[in-house]
Amino acid sequence: MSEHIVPTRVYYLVFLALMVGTAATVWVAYLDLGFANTAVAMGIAVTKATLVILYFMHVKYSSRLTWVVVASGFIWLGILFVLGLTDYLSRGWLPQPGVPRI
Amino acid sequence: MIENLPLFPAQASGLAGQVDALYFFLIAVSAFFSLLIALLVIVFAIRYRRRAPDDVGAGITGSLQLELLWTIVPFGITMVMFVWGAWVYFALNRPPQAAMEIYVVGKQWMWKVQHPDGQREINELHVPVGRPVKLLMGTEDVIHSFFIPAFRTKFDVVPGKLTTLWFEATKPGRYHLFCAEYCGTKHSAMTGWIEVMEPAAFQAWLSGGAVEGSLASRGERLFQDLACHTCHMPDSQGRGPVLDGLFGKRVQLQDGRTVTADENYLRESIVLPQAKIVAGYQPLMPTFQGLISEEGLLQLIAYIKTLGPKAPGTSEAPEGSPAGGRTADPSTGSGSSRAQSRDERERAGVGPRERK
Amino acid sequence: MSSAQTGTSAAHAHHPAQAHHFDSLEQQQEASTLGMWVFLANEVMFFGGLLMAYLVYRTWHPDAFAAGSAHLDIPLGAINTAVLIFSSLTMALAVHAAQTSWRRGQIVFILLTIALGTTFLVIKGFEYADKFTHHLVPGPHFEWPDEKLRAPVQMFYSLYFALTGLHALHMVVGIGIMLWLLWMARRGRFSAQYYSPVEVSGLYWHFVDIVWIFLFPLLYLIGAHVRHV
Amino acid sequence: MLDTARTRNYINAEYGVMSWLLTRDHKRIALLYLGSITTFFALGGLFAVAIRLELLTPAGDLVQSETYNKLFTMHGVIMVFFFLIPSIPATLGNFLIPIMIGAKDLAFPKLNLLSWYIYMIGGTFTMWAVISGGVDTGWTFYTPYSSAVSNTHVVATALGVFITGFSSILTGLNFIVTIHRMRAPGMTWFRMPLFVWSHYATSLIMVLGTPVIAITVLLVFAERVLKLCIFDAACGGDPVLFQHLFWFYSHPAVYIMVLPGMGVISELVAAFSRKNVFGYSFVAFASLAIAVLGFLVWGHHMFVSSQSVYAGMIFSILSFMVGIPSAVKVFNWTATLYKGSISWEAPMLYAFGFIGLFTIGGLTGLFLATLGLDVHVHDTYFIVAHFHYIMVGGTIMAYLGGLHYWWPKITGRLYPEGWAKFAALVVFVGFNLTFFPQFIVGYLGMPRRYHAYPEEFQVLNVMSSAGASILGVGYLIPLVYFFWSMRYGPRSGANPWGAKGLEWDIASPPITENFVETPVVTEGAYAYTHGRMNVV
Repeated sequence: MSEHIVPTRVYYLVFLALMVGTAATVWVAYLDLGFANTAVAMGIAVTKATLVILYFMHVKYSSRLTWVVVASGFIWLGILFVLGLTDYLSRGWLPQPGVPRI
Repeated sequence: MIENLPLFPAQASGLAGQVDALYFFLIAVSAFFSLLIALLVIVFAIRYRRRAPDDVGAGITGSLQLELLWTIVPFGITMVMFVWGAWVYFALNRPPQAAMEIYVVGKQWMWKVQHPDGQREINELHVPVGRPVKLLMGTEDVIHSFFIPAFRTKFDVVPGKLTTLWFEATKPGRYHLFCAEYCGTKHSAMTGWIEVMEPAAFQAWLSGGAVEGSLASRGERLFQDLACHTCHMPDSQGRGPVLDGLFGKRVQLQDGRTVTADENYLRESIVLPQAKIVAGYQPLMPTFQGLISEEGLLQLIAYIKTLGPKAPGTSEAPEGSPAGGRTADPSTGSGSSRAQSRDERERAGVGPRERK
Repeated sequence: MSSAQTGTSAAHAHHPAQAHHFDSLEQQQEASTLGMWVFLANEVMFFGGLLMAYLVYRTWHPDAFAAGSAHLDIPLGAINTAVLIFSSLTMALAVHAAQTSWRRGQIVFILLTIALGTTFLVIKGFEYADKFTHHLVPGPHFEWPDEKLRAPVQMFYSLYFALTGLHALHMVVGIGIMLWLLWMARRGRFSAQYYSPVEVSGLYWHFVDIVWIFLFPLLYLIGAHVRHV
Repeated sequence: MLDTARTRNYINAEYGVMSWLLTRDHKRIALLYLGSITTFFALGGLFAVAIRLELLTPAGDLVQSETYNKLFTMHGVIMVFFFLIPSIPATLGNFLIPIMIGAKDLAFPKLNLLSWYIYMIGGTFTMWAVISGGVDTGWTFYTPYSSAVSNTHVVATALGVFITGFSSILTGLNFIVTIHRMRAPGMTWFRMPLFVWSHYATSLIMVLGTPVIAITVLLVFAERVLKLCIFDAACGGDPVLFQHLFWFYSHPAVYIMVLPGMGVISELVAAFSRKNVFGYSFVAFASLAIAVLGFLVWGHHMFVSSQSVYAGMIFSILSFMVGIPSAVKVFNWTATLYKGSISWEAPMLYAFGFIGLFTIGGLTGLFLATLGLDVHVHDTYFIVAHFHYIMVGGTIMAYLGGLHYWWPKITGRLYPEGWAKFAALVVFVGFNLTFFPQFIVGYLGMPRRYHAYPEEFQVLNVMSSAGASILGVGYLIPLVYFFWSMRYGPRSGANPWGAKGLEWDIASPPITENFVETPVVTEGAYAYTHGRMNVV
């Protein structure tokens, strides 16, 4: 196979970054940042997942088709979440004439 | 045979005409395009039929203009349908302010109806002609759907919440009521009748028959029986939030959100009190999940809706009219207003057992 | 569609792993890699349905979910995260060993991956056992001191068990695949010419790791600050 | 048995039951599917017969309510999950996709066989549910009825659907990889037959949608058996969430059922007009557009479910969008006929039928996307009529048309043309008589899944039942002559229709490897004339 062979140094660096990320996410979880806690936790998780996908799973070195397949998985997840939440987040928005809104 | 072959349902509500107009518009569009396609297929199939075994068709690959035409034209037509349909949908979803309220509970396999004045019906609903009626609906078990074809409206009743449906009957008569969401063995027997009456006849019907007390008064009795009043006091001394004048107001929650105290908020606060804690109060209230029937919940809500804002200086005797300032409250319909006037007369009536 | 029938079936010797219906080993390996990626896209949606439920209910019952989450063991969860990340590293190194035809490396790294995966499952097992003893398993025996929160906390634990259980199931399948790889590696099947089973299994293993990278903060960490302030 | 010509082909390559049960040849697997789905179709059809018999009279007098509810549930479950979803992809798709792109087999032949076994295991679970008493939740499995109330065999059926889902996922995966990686030299994307395009789009839905229904029925199972709290309102759950997750798959699933049918129709219209499909690239991209947009519209099943009205608006407008690529396809097929060389053989009659019935089915779909109108027709017979126009008038018409068209390729024998034309006519008449009255009775307000109904609906229901018996005969005729033709049909030769396409360049039946030499493709599909010109 004519695939790019990733130097092991990259794997160790990514591993290190993932460990740091894990430590960071645990540490941040104990700080009270209000709503930002969730955002930071998810941000770190997305970063870690991206590292795994790009380096451990070689997507960085893969064909455009692989990128499309990976992206489509997450886009479809986005469709499910976004359209599903349009319902959950907008319930009760309809002003009912009998119920005054202030 | 023909009298047994109806082709169009009775049209007996204010919005039925609008729904039908939409329906005819879509039929016209559909008929036009179906016939157009059918005609073209038939004409082409005959006109260009194969005449010799090794004939081939013309070397035509396509036309951008035509593709654009039959993309844009359907798009335009469907947008008309969308806007018109959404318009009617909003009308179907927004009961007028003056609507009288009737409470409906679906359970396998019947519809239980409670009028504000206390009349109860099963699988029948009596309503006056020419007056908007808002149904506040819940279910005891699975999902059902309250469907009145003659009014062109239906809405599901869903466990865990209250839903509403409204209509204004325009023609006296007897119309089908169906359960439209499959709900188990006797789904097709969960049917009934909507009896639309002239206002005078409806008044006569309302005053006839034994009545156990208005809905709100039964709710009040339940309120006492469940000892709600020990925490929810009419002044701010209680451990729970003041309920007087609550309905329809914005409520500030502990977590910073603000919600409107509508029927669903009241229902949820009884069943899952921890879901939304009012700012400044402790999460002390126990859940009443399983302790109150769906009908009882509706009675409690009907009662809480009658609790107007406490007028300053009014003494609040335990049995006193909770309706002190309720005429000033724009949030309650006239239906419950009359319930209020009957309230005291019916107070002596024995409330039904609501505990399971 | 008229088409000239020209001969492309080459006379050169095939690699023993090449299936008859592929023109070349390269085509075969590309096909398996793409197949695994498509499968993983499908897996994203499989977990996606559950995550959707989690998302909706977490926004509905933030307090109950935080309370339920407070009974999860953050140190154990963090250790397990580290264990899985470590196993992803060994997996990546196993693929590297296959790409460089280093048989001994393949065996060592696959064994390490299996060991780490098993460690994860054992720790998870201890966590589950703890939930059993504390009656935190949804169902008739579920107990929660605060009666008012019982229902939504039970929902939190339902989703916890569904998500982690499904993840653990994927781990078990992954370990099974690793055992098969180990067997193949010992027989010297993988080399720089043919390593797509290792690579494709690696993709699966990393995916399972990614799922956990999301589950750990979602289940264990969000809301943790509330109880420590 | 089938063809036993002296020449070697995929049928006589090996003998014995095991040579079929362990085969990895996509053509043999297609035949395994053909046999199984025909069995399930017959079974689902029997349930339909019982339903129509019961509905002859307004009173529920033929069977008990419990039985009736099980009948329509099993009819739905079997027809949707065990017939319509695998129908065209697993038989015609399996048989033809490798051949059409010039490959020897699908990318993963063993996985292909595994898909069939998974399908059969799922089918076994469902059959076990049928035999041991049936299930009465409706094919939609709405909670809380399915998870907490029904005391029928929900678990076995849900597991059957769950398992069969994996068959569908793996088939879709196999198709996607095959189409990407196995095309012959010169077979560019825009030289592929539209049948392949539509299967590619279908596979996308199978891969990205099916896992969601799998996890959803698994959650129902968990709620029922393991007593988890997921959709139960008593735990603060939302029964409507089930509907979101269910329809996230089950609406796109409608396109899993109809997109392959559209692919068949593109082939039929081209072959029997001997002409390029008009606007090839628009038809191809319309398939992809349908697959993608199909995922954005599921909430139109929930306009009266207490979903937010704003979500309803978004889903409504998106639902209209998905109608447009379907309209584009219909217009393009019609335009393909213009100046064609049209022959009226049986497959083409089915194609005509498809175009007409799919047009009606599609247009009545607009009624359901229209918010204010759907409130009235939702859950009535109007919707029953609509989706039968799409699935029976659309998919089954296309399936039968495709089966006739490729029958000579599959078996090497010709079916009797006269009988086939007659059957196509009977199916068309029977179908319309069955389902058109249901639009009317639906608008009158007859709810679906009703065991007994008010008397004024009887005449329309009798018409419907009468039509169903005609339709049933229409389906039996091909069954008989297809079996007959396997032995007695005249030999067809490689290309009985004078059609274009790689499948017509090879022998009938094909050899196991499909091609003696890997073909090199130099032209687009449907190159009946070599000159290029545009319509003015």
